[in-house]
Amino acid sequence: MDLSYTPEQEQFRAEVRQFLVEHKADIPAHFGVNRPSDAARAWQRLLIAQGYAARNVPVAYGGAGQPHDIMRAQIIADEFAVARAPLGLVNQGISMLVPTLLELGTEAQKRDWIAPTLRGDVVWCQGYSEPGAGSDLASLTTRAVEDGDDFVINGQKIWTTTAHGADMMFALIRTEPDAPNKYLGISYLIFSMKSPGIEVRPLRTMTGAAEFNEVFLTDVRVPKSQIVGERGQGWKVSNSTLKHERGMLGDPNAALARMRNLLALMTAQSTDGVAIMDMPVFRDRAMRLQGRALAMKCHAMRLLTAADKGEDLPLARMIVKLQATELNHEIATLAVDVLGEAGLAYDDEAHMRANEIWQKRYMFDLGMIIGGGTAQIQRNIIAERGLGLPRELKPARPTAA
Amino acid sequence: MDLSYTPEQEQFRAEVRQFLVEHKADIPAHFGVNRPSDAARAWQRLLIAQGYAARNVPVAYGGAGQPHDIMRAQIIADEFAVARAPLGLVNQGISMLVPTLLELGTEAQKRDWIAPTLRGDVVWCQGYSEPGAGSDLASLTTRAVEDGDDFVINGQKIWTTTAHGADMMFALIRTEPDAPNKYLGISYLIFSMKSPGIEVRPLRTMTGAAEFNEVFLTDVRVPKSQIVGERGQGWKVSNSTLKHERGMLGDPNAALARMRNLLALMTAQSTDGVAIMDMPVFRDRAMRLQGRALAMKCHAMRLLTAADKGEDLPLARMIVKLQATELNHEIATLAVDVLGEAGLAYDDEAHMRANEIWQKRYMFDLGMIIGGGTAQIQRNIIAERGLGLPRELKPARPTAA
Amino acid sequence: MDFALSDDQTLLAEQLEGVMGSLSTLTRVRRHADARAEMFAADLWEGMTRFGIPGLLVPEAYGGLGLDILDAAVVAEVLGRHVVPAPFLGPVVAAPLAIGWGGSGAIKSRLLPRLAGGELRIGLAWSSPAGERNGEAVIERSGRLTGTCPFAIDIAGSEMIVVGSRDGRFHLVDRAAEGLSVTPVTTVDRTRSVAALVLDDVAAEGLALSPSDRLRLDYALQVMLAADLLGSGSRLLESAVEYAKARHQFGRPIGSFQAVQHLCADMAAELEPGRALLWYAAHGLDAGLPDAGESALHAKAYLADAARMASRKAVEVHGGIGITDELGLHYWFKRVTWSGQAFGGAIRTRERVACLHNAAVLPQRGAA
Amino acid sequence: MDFALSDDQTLLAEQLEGVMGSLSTLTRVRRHADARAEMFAADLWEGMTRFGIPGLLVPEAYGGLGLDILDAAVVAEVLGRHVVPAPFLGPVVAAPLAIGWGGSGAIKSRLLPRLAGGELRIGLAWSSPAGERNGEAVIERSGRLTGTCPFAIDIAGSEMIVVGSRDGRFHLVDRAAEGLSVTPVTTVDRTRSVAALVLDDVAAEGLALSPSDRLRLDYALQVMLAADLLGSGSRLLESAVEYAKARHQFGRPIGSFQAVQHLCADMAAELEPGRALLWYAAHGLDAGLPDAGESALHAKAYLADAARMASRKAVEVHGGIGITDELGLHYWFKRVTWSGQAFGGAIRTRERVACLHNAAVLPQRGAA
Repeated sequence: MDLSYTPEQEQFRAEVRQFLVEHKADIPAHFGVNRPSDAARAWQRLLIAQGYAARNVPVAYGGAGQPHDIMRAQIIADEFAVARAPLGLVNQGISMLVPTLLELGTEAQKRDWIAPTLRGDVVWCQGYSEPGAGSDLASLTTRAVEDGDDFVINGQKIWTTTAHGADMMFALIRTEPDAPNKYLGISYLIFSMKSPGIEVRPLRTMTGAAEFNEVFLTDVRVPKSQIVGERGQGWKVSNSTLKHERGMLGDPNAALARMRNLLALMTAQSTDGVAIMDMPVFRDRAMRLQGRALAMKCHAMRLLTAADKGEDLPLARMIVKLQATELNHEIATLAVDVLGEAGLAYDDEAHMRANEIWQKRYMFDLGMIIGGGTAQIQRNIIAERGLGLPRELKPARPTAA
Repeated sequence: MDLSYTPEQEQFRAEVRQFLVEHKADIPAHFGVNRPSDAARAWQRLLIAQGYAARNVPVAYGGAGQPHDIMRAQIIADEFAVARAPLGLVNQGISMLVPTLLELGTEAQKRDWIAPTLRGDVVWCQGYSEPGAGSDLASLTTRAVEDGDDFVINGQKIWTTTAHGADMMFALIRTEPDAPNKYLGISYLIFSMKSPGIEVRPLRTMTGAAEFNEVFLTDVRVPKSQIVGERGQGWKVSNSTLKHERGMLGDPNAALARMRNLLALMTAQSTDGVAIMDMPVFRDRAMRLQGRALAMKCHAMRLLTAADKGEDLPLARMIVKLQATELNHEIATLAVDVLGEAGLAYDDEAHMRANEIWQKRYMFDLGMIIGGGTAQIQRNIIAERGLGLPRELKPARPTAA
Repeated sequence: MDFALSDDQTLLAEQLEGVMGSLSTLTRVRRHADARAEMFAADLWEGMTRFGIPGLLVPEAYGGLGLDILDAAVVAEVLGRHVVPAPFLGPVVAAPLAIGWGGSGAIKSRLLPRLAGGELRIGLAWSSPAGERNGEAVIERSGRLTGTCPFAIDIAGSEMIVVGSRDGRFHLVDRAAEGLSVTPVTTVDRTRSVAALVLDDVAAEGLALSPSDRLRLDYALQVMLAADLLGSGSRLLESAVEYAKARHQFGRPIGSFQAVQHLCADMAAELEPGRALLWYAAHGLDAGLPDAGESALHAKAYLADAARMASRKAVEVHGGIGITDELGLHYWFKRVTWSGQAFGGAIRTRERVACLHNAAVLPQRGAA
Repeated sequence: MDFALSDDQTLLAEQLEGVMGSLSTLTRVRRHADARAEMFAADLWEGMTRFGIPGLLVPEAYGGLGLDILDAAVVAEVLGRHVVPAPFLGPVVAAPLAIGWGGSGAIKSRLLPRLAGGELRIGLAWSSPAGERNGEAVIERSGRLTGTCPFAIDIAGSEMIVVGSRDGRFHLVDRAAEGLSVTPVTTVDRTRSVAALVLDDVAAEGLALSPSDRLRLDYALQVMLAADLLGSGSRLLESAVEYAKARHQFGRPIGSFQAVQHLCADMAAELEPGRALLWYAAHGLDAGLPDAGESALHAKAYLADAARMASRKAVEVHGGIGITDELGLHYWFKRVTWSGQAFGGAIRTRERVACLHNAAVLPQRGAA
C-alpha cells in the first residue's frame, strides 16, 4: 500500500492544477441540453490539445495521442473534480462509438467519424434495446433487408438518450434472419438521424422528465459501407462497446459527495427542535451508508491500481454496478426519510428546489439499478462469471467474446 | 370483525379453565426426552378422556370423538397457553402418522396403531429425507425389493428426530424402480425400529445438541401388509401427511411471548449506564419486530376464522412458514445484538443460563428457516401456487395432489 | 370470534372497486396529474358522493351512514388501489370525526348534513403527528390562529379547513377567512392535494375534542393511510405478477425465472399479514380495544415499509418499462411514497409505539 | 499510488495460508472445540511461532519482525479463514503494542524479546470499546486494580494480562497475582479463549500510553477483528460456492438455480469492497492518515455486517447439512458471531464513527 504519488505524477498534478487556474474563465457555464454548446465544444478542443480529453486516441483521428497512463488519467479526473470543472464532453459517441471504431472500424470510418465526434460536432445516440428485447437484448427484431448498395431498416428502438439532438445513431440491426442462432445475424450499423423514415418520440419517465426516447425506423436506407465490423458479427462488436460503457458507472467520489450533502441536510433539518443528525436511528443509517461509500471508494482505488498494472480482478470489477447503484439509491432513500413530509414536495425539473432533488434521485437511482443490466442480471453475471457457478438453464446473456 | 366469543364458547372456556385449576397437580413436571414419561402419558390419557387432545379422532381408535370445531380447539389452546400447561403429547406420530392412517390406512392398521400412538405407548419417527434427497425429496433412493411376503429395505434416512426413542418408523421407500417418473414408484411403509439391520447415529448440529439422527437401513425386512395406501403411491400419501405437518409451524403466540422476553431483557441490560431499551437504534428494531409479531398474530386469527368457515386462503396460508421462521430468527438476532459481548457466552444445553438461550435460538431458528422446505422453496411455492406465476423450468416439487 | 370483514364490508369493497375501476382510470389519473393548477377532481368526488362515501362516518342522525372506522378503511384501501385523485382524509375522515366528537350541537347541525351530502368539503391542516418541522407550527391565542402549516391536505376545492394548533387542539377555519393565505404545493404524488398555509391572526371556531378523542382521530388517520398503502401496495404486486406472466425474455415468461418469482413472493409475504393487522387496528378503534392506538401505529409503520418494498420490487419486475409513464406504475409508486411519509414515517411512528407501549420508557427526544 | 498488498504481504498470506491449511484442519479445530477444559492450542501456537507471528509487531531491536498493522491484518485474515483456535489479539497485537508504546525501557527489554519468541503470552482484559456492561469495570487506585472484567481474551496459557481500567489506562498484571481470580467462559465460538476476571486489590504495573496511542491500540484491534471477519466470511462464501457446484437436486447442480446464484452473488458483492476498506484502514494506522480511526471503525462495522450476512447465506446455500457438524460450517458461523460482537457490535461501532466524524455532533448517551 502506498497512497502517495511519484514526483513525476505530483509534477503532472501541479500542471493540471495550473491549467485549471489559468483557464478558469474558459470553463463553460452551460454544456447544452441535447447538443454541446459552442463554449462546451471550445472547452473540449482545449482539453484535447492539452492532452486531458481523448487522451489515448491517436492524433491522426483528432485525439491527444497520449500513451495509456491510468494514474495520470485519475489525477486529471481528481483535479477536475476538486475544481468542479467538467472533464470535457461525456456522451455515448465518445465513450462507446469511438472505442468501437478504433478497434473494429475501417480506416475510412475512423477518418470520417472519430475527430468530429471527439470535438462534439457530431452527436450520436445508441440504438440497442427494443421494447421486446431488454435483458434478452439478442432477441432484437429490428431488421434490415438488402436493396442494391443499401440496407433498408424497419423496426423500433427504445431507451435512446439524446435522440432529439443526435446527428447519428449506432445501432444493432438484424441483417441475417436465417442465422443459426439469435446472436449471429445481427450487424452493427451507423446512420444519420436525418435519414427519411426516422421518427423520435420522447419517453416520459417517473421523474417527470423525458430522459429517453423511442425511435421508430420505417424504410430507413443505410449504405452497406456503414456497417462496423463484419456483417452478422454485430453482437461481438457491441460487446466491445458495452465493455467500454461499464467503466462509466459507479463513481465513488460522487457517492461520497452525496453523503456529505446528506449529512449537511441532516444537520440543518430538525423535528420537534431536535436536529435529525442527533436522532440515533437516522444517524446510524447515515453512518452505515458512509461506511459503504468509503468501502466503494477504496474498492475503486484497488481496481485502479490493478488496471494500472495491467491486471484484471474480474469478481471485484463485476460487483461495482450492483453495489454502486444500490448505494446511491439507499442514500437517496435515507434523504427522503430524513425530509419526511417536507421531502414530498416535488416539481418538474425547471422548478425543482434544493431539497426536492433527493426525491428525484430516489426515483432516478432506482432506474439506474435497472438500466444497463438489471440488478438480477448483474447477480447472474457475478455468480456465473465471477464465482464460476454453473450456468442457469437459460443464460441471461452469452459470455462476452 | 367480531373478536368476542359466543356464550356457548365462553361457557366452554370456563370449563377448560376449571379443568386446568382442578388438575393442576396432574400436569407432568417432565415430559421425557426421547420417550414420554409415565406422567406425560397419564396426562395425555386424561386430556383425551376430557376431549382436549386427539379431539377429532373417533373413540373407536382411542380418540376423543369430538366434532370438528376450530374455535373450541383454539380456546383449548389459548387456555392451556395461559396456564402454561402442555396440551398433551406433540410428536410426529400424532401429528403426521395418525391423520394419514385415518385417511388412507386399512382398518387393521387403524386398529393396531392409532390408539397406542395417541396414548404415547408407541413412539414414531419419520423417514423421508435422505442425504441426496433434500429439497428434491422425490429423488430418494432408499429402496425395497420384494422377497416373499416381505419387502427388504436398504438405504439411509436423515433428519430423523427422536429416532433413538422411537418404536416405529413411517418412511418413504422406492419400491418400483421402473416407474415412469420419480414421483411414482415410492411407497409409504411402516416398520419397527427394533427390526434387525437398523442403525441410528446421532447428527450433531451447530447448537451443540443432537436434535436429529441418521438412520441406516441394511436388509431390513417389512411385511407387505405394512404399506399405507397403494403401492407406488407413497408420494401422494406423504403429501397428505405434509399437509398436516404445516399446521405445526409458526405459532404467533410464541413469537409475541419471545418479544416480551426480549423487551424485558432490553430493560434489564445496560451499557455505559443506559438501558438498551433507551437506545433508539435498538428500540426501533424491537418495535419493528413487535409490529411484525402482531401482524402475524392477526394473520393467524384471520386464517383461523377462514378455517372455521371451511374457506381456504391459499396465499395467506402459504406465507406463514416463510414469515414466521424469519421473524423468530430476527427476534433472536436482535437479542444477540442487545447482549453484545455478554451474549457470546454459550454452553451446551445442560449448563445453559437464561441469556444464553438467545444465542442458541439465533442458530436453531436459522435451521427452522431451512427445515421443512427452505425459504427458497417456500418462495417458489408462494410464487407458483399462491400467485399463479409460471413454473420454473425444473419445478421445486410437483403440485400436491 | 370472526376475524374477517363482514358481508356488508366485502360487498362495499367489491362495489366500490367496480365504481373506481371505471372512474379512476389511468387516463383519468394521468389527466389529473398533468394539470398544473390546484386540483379538485369534481367528477371523482361526484362518483364517491353517489356511492355515499362523504357520509361514511357522519352519524345517521345527521344524514350520514354512521359506519365504522373499519368501513372507512375498506374504502381507503380501494381508493389506494386506484390511486383515486380525490379528497378523502380531510372531508371524509378528519372533518366528520373532529366535528362529530368536538363540535357544538349547532356546528354539527350546520355542517354534518352538508358534509354527508358531499357538498361541503373540509381540508385538514395538522402536522403534529409528523413532528414540528424546523419550528413551523400554528399557535392559538384568544380563539385566533397564527403561524404556518407546511403540509395541509385536501385543500383544493374545500370550503373550510380543520386546523390543528401546537397545543394539540383542533379549530375550524373558513377557507376565505381574512389573514389566511394558501399556497398549493406540488408533491411527488399528484393524486393528493397539498398546500402550505400561512395564518395571520385568523378567526377560528374551536372544536372541543377530549384528549383521548384527539388521539383517536390521529390513529384513525394513520389507519386510513395504512389502508391506502395496502391498496396501492397490493395493486403494485398484482401489476408485477401480471407483467411477469405476460412479458417474455429468453423465450419464456420472466415470471418463470426464480429471481422474478422471489421478488413477487417477498412482496406477497410482506403485504398479506399487513391486511390482518390493518383490520385489527381499525376494529380496535371501533371497539375501543385497549391496544387500539398501538395497533394503529404498528399498522401504519408496517404497511409503510411493506408497501415501499413492494413499490421498489414491482418496478424491478417491470424493468425499464416500470420507470416510464407507459403503464403508469409510477403513480402507485409515488402514492406509496406519500402515504408512507405523511403524518410521520415508519421510524417516527414506531417511536410513538415505544412511548405508548412501555410506560416505563420515557419518551426520548432523540427519535424522529 | 499503489493500492494493493506488497509482494511481501502477498507472499506472507500465501505461505501462512499453506501452514494454517495443514495445521488448523477441521479435525484439529473440532478437537479443540470439543475439549471442555480451559484451552490453549500449544501445537498451533508452536506453528505460528515457527512462522514468526508472535514477533510481527515487536520492533526489530527487541527481536521481532517490526512489521506493520497491515501485515498483522493480513495474518488475521488467514487466521479467520482457518478459524485458528490459537491466541492472537492478546499476545500478538495488544501486548506488543501496549508495551512497545507505553512500557518503560526496562519492561520492554524484559518482555518484548520473550513475546517475540512466543514463549511469553499475554492476555487482554479490556471491555471499554464494547461499553461498560451493567456497571462492570476495573478501577485503578494507587497502582492496584479492583473490579471485574467479564470478557477477557486469550487468557488460557497466558503468563500475564494487559488490563484496561475504567479511566482508559492500561496495566500489566501477573496471571498468578494475589487477588486475581479467573473463570473461563465458554462462548459460542470455541476457537477463542475468554474468561471472566475478578480483581481484588491486585498489584499492577502501569503502561504509560498517550491518549492517542490508546486510541490507536483500540483501532488496531478493531482492524484485526475486521480482518478475521473478512477471512471467515470469505471462506464461508467459498464453501457455499463449492457446495453449490457439487450438490445436485432436481438433476442439476443447485448452483445453477438463480436463487442460489443470487445468494452467492450477494455475499461476494458485500464482502469484496470490505477487503479494500480493511486495507485502507490498516494502512491508515500505519501511515498516520487523518481518517485512520474513522476508517478502522467503519471497517469493523462494515465487515461485521457483511460477514454476518455471508454466514447466514452460506448456511442457507448448504441447506440442512449447513446446520450440522458434518462439514463444520458452524465453526465459521460462530467465529463471525464472536468477532462481530467483540469490542463492540456494528451499531455501537458506527456510533463511535459518528462522534469522531462530525465534531459538531455531540456524543449521545442513547446509542449502544
